[in-house]
Amino acid sequence: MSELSLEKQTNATPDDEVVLEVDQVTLKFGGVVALNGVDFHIRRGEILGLIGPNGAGKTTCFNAMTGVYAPTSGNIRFLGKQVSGRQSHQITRMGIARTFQNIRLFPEMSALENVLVGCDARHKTSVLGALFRAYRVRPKPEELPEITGTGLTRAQSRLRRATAKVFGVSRHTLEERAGRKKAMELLRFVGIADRANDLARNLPYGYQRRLEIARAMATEPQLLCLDEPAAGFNPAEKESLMALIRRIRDRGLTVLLIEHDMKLVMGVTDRIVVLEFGQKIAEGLPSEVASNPKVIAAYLGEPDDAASA
Amino acid sequence: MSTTLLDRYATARKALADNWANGPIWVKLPIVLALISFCFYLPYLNILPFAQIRTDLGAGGTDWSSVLFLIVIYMIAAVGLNVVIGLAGLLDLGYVGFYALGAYSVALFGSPSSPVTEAIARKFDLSEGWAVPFAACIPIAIAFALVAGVILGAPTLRLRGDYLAIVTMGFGEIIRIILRNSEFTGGPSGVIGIPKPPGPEQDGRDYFNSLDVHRWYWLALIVLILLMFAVRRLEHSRVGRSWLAIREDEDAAAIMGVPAFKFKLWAFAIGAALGAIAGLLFASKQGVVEPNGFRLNLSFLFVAMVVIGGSGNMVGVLIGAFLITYLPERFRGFEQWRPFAFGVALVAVMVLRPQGLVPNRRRAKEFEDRRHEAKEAAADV
Amino acid sequence: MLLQLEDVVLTYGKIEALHGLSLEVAEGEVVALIGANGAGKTSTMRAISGIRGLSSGRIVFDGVDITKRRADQRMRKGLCLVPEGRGVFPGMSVRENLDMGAYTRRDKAAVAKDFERVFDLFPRLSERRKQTAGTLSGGEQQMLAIGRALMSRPKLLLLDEPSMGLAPMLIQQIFTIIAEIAHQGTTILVVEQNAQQALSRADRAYVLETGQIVKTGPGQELLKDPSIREAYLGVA
Amino acid sequence: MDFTSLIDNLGSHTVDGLTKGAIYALVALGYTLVYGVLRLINFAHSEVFMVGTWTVFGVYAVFNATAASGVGTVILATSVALIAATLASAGTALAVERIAYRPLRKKNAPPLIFLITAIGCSLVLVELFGHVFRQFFGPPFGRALVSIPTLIDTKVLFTVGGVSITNIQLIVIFGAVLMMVLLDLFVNYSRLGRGVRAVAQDPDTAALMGVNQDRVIMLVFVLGGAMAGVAAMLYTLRYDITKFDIGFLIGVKAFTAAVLGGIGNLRGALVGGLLLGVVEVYSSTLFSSNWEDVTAFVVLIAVLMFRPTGILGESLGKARA
Amino acid sequence: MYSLDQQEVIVLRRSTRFGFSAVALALAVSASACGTTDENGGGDDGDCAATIGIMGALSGSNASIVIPSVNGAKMALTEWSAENEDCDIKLQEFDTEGDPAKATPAATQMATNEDFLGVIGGAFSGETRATKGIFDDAGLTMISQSATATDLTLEDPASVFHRVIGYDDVQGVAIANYLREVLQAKKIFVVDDSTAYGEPLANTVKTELGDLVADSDKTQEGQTDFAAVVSKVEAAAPDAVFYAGYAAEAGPFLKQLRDAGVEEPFVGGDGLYGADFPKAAGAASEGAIVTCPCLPAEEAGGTFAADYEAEYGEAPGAYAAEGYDAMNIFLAAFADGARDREAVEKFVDAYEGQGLTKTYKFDEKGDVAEENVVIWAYKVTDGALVADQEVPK
Repeated sequence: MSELSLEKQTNATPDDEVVLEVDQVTLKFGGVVALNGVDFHIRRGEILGLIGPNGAGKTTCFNAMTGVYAPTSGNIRFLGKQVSGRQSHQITRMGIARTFQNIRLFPEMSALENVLVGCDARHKTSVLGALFRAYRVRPKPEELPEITGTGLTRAQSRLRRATAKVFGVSRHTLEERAGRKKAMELLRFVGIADRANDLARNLPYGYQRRLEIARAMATEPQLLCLDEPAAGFNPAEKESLMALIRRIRDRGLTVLLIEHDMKLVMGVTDRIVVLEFGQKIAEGLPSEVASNPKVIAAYLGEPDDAASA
Repeated sequence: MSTTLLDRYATARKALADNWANGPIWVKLPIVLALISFCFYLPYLNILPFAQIRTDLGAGGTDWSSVLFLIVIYMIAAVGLNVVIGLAGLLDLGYVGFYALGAYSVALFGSPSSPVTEAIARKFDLSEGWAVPFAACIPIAIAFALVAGVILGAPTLRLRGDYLAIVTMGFGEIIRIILRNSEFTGGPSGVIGIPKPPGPEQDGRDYFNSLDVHRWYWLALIVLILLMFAVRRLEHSRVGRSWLAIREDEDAAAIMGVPAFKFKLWAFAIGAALGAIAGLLFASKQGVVEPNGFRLNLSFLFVAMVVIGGSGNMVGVLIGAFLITYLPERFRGFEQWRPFAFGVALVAVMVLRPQGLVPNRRRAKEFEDRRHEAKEAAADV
Repeated sequence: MLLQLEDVVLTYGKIEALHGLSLEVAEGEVVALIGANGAGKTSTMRAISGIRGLSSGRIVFDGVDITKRRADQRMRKGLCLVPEGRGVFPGMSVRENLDMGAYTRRDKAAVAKDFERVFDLFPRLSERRKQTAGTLSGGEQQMLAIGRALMSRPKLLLLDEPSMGLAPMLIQQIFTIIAEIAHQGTTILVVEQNAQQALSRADRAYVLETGQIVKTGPGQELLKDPSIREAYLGVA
Repeated sequence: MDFTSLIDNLGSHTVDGLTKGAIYALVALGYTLVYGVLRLINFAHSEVFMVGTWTVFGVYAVFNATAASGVGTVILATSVALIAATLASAGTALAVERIAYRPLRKKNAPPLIFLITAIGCSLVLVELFGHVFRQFFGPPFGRALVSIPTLIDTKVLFTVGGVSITNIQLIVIFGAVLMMVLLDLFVNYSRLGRGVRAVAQDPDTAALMGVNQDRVIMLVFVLGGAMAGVAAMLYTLRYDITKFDIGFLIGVKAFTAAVLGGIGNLRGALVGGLLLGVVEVYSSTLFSSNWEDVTAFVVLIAVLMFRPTGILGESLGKARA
Repeated sequence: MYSLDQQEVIVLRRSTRFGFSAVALALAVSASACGTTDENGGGDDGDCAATIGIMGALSGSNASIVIPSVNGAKMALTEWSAENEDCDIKLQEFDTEGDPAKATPAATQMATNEDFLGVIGGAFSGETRATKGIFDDAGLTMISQSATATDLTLEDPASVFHRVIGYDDVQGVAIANYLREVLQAKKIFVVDDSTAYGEPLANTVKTELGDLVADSDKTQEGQTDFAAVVSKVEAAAPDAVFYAGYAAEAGPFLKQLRDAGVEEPFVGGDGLYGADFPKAAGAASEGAIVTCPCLPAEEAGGTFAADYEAEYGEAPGAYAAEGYDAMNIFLAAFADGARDREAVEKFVDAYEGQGLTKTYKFDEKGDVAEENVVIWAYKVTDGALVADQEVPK
């Protein structure tokens, strides 16, 4: 563990730029206060842990950040721009992506298609564009169709390449091709490329979790929010997930992580924010938080005297 | 395992579908071409026993080409409705409204005797018998349908499924009643003198006339194939992917950056446009329109076509439209028993094969899983 | 044994949530089931209560094989689950919710007595008996859910995460009441994420990981197990 | 536009509307009950109502009751007709559930399939009366309108503030409201009713409390059917007619009423039904009757724009809240 | 578990096999396309054979208005065949359900089959409007037994179209005369049902009556509650109420009118003619007047009414006699030696003769000469329509 934290310190030199600012956010449902004046921020390139007991408001916080709920009061700013009041898909295009605690893939779509939906967030083809495919562009050399590995004969591929060079390619086709390439790359990145064409619902549990991450990354976010990505994982799977989260950060993404597993949280995050009962009760380096008595009381469990109470 | 007829059908169908999906292009292309040529040849089909499928053999039978034409018209409508129901997952019970809009667009603008053209002719001092040419009526019809689709969709698409159903149903009725009650649409008698598509004169008659109906059928068939091609393009692009994602989990789709509302609206508008094209062709062939031709039960019929065939699957929807239009025509001998038989068949097909006759691959899987889950969940004694 | 699960396999679609889980609960015991989110705790409870059917395996309750019974039939046999997230009927009053607990019972006098018992255990509910359950606070709803389950006089009370979303003080209170119920003679199987609380109260505990039991033993013993302490208590 | 006519006779138009709406409301209850518990639109419910009207007709025929019959016969015939119509409608609703819906429920089919099955069931029932029975029993089955003997003559009972109220209007409104109240009491205060609400709110937890879901669903169809049966009785009293396809329009309107009030909400059905009836009569007076359907749907759409779940909001379970 | 390669091989092999069989099938289909053709339809080409089509709603909710005329036509044929045993004339029924969309395939079928020498129909104006052009193109003579829309002949005439009844405008004028002269009404309330039949008829009546119209209103098909209309009638306090529409709505309307205490005379057009209206309105229909451009069976003389009842077990319904007459005109053409469409058309155009319901002679637009149209008022007496008097035109 000490080794991990060492690596973290060398690697994570967080810019001072604040990516996301949660400013005194309060959220009420009817009479129930789900979030009460929650206040924290995330800096570029860091991995921030958000912990707290079940029902403390972590997921609600995520939902407020991704436009599912609008805060009753307070502000959420992303890169200086107001988030609340925008619709989910607009927020995604601003650069926030997320996964879900209870996996919400598109179950009847293949793994590849799931990621493609994410890729589409950055695609420009409109409905009419997809219909008429009239907007033609001259592909760059690297965007030309591949000769090998396309399932076509070499002659067919050559022909395709030649026509693309002469007549150009519709933007739709180009995007579709680029999307596929990117999606496959992401599947490889999270390590599930071998099942790319399986329906999401038929994937093993661990694959589904990783697929969610790949799908979220496909939207090219600057901030990636992971909601309990290790739920249901065994220790070995958790280890590899930790490695994955670090690699994600290494790609330049900022990560916000909700997680219960303390080992994982302690092992991977740069900073931790603790929520309880809709309120922030602590914030700081993992080591600070772990020794915070309020945190121990609320979350880590009371010292042994509980049994005698 | 008991191999009932139904099971055997399911296995055979699946094997065929799998074979097809994996088939190489040099096999698929000739088959598709052969099928299309066969469709074009159908009006002339006259060799027994194949010709038994003709509807004009028995006493009281009806003209085979006319039936084929009607089948293709309903196929166009069903393909359009399939975009709304099957692809985007929105229940539209007022689809007949768009069909009516298409029919009335060509009638009101194309017929020299319609109140609208008469009013325009008066206003701009145009010659007697002036009307918008047929070709120009097509964009008018499509534009009307698109606008209507957006007008209906924009405020209502935020409603949940069942509410959407009743609102669309109301919308379909509103259109019909307005057509019936208004002066400018010719009231309950409708409009006559609807223009026909232009074409070279043959044997002293217009190319598209009331006796050589096979030409109408060919025209409709070409339109259908073009539209199928267009819908297929959409289905296999980011648009289709977005529809599917919305259908599966709208919130998750929105969070993945899919502008759900916009795509739903597009689905509505595209469906409306296809419905309007079907209506336009129908009205043009018919020569007259009247509001009674666009009753609510036609909407239900369209939905039934989509669902019976297997919503989401283009082939399924075509088969659904075919069966529902063709069977009553073929078995005219049963006359009064037909609606009853239709009802029984509807219930039987749905209860025995709720996924439809030729379901979408994904839908079929989904059904299998749902059934599987249901079996597990119902731990009955 | 009051309850036995033998090689239970439960799937959602094609995903296995439980693969070959076996556990047992003896009469009068308080047994805890702990594990991370997604480990299969709730699935276990659903399998036992009959909300979900099994793909394979066997569940025996009170000497009877109940694998193929529906949830309502199992309930009539004396098996009552307090579901995760409480599952009170939000549109019904407190009193009506408790009535629902006694839905299958015809012995009016005994039911009346049980009302007294529940109101004794939870004086807060007594004060709010006319209030709609949806307007209760989280802790009160949890109390109501437990009280409602008690109204059926269960032989085995299943509790799914009773501490979820509750303030520490309330958690204490709920666990004290659970101890009281156990003391009055009801057998309890409790699923808990708050491992500290659960282990310290339970006679025995099972540790669940990815759909399988990986450890079992008396609660106090597991509490001292270093690997458990690290994984579930966050204390290295 | 005929405002003066509307304003001058506002009272009597309102009573007319309430009478019309009371029947919508009773039929709407069937949609609402089934929707509240199963979340599906039972499109065959309109035909459940239609069967009720034919049953009334049949009972009158058996008793040979006509306008000329004595008071004894009239009372006997109407009460037997009421019971028979209630039973027949409830039975039809139950049969639809067993034959068409239950197999689909066991297969966990999506709602759209139920819709098509329901349309099929409607067609079968309609054709039974419109054609099949005619083949076996001859007229009056068939496609023509059938007149049902007027057993209770319309009389003006009293006049309040220039609004005269007839005995039939009173029976219809009072009967519908009474049935509503009875159903409301049953659902809210009886043990079985509590079971119904429990399944509506949370089927899984209800099962955990020992509620047999299948039985509750059957109960819901029977209750809805019975309400349609009573509606059929009141309808025949008011209009003295039936026809094989009479259910369709009433079904569409009742369903609209249910959505208007908040589908799944019993009191919403009453509010929606009465409101729809009044709106239709007002609009028929202001414009003419051929616009009343447009008005009805426009009001529905307008209401849904501002209250997406209807006037009182949905949920059978929250009926009291 | 297969390795990936194996799987691919299997898929390929399978698809190849599939491919070959499919190509073979396609070949077979296209080969069969060049095969022999078989003449269908047939029908003996003997000198004395022909087919007459009759189309209309034989099923569906409007069938009851059409079936009597089909029966009438059948009777005419039976009677004729009994005298001309060596001739084989067939009457072929086509069900349109009253729906123009379903009528066109039937019409095209008749138009393109040379065996058909004449058509009785369409029964309704809508389907007639939709099919007239088809028959016109094919030169196939139509004689409609009941399509009364004015525009069919006056605004958009077709040379092949004829009808054996007066059109709506003629009837409308007659109805106005009846209301004004026979009933001596000074204030008349006009109601129509917003259908293609009711609205134009009501409009003619309104135009004819002019100032005598106290007020008017519209209802719609399927309506059962007429509270608003009834209160408008009450408010207008007319001397008579005229309803242009069909029995299914007229029944409950009249009933509710009477329930509300409006006892003034009730007059309906030929949409109410037939047994359905008294049935639908029950006791309330007593004394109501129904006009119809059809001669009472007993006036027609002969034994038609009795024969019909003997054959079909009920009194002749709407347009039964018109169906009989239409068929007889075709039979006369045939007896005259007309063996092709042109000859039939020529014969019918020139036809002059006495039918059951009126004297026939078609004008150039296909209408019966106006002086030959008879319009009768029938009064509901004891639940049946009884001929009351001829209406002045």
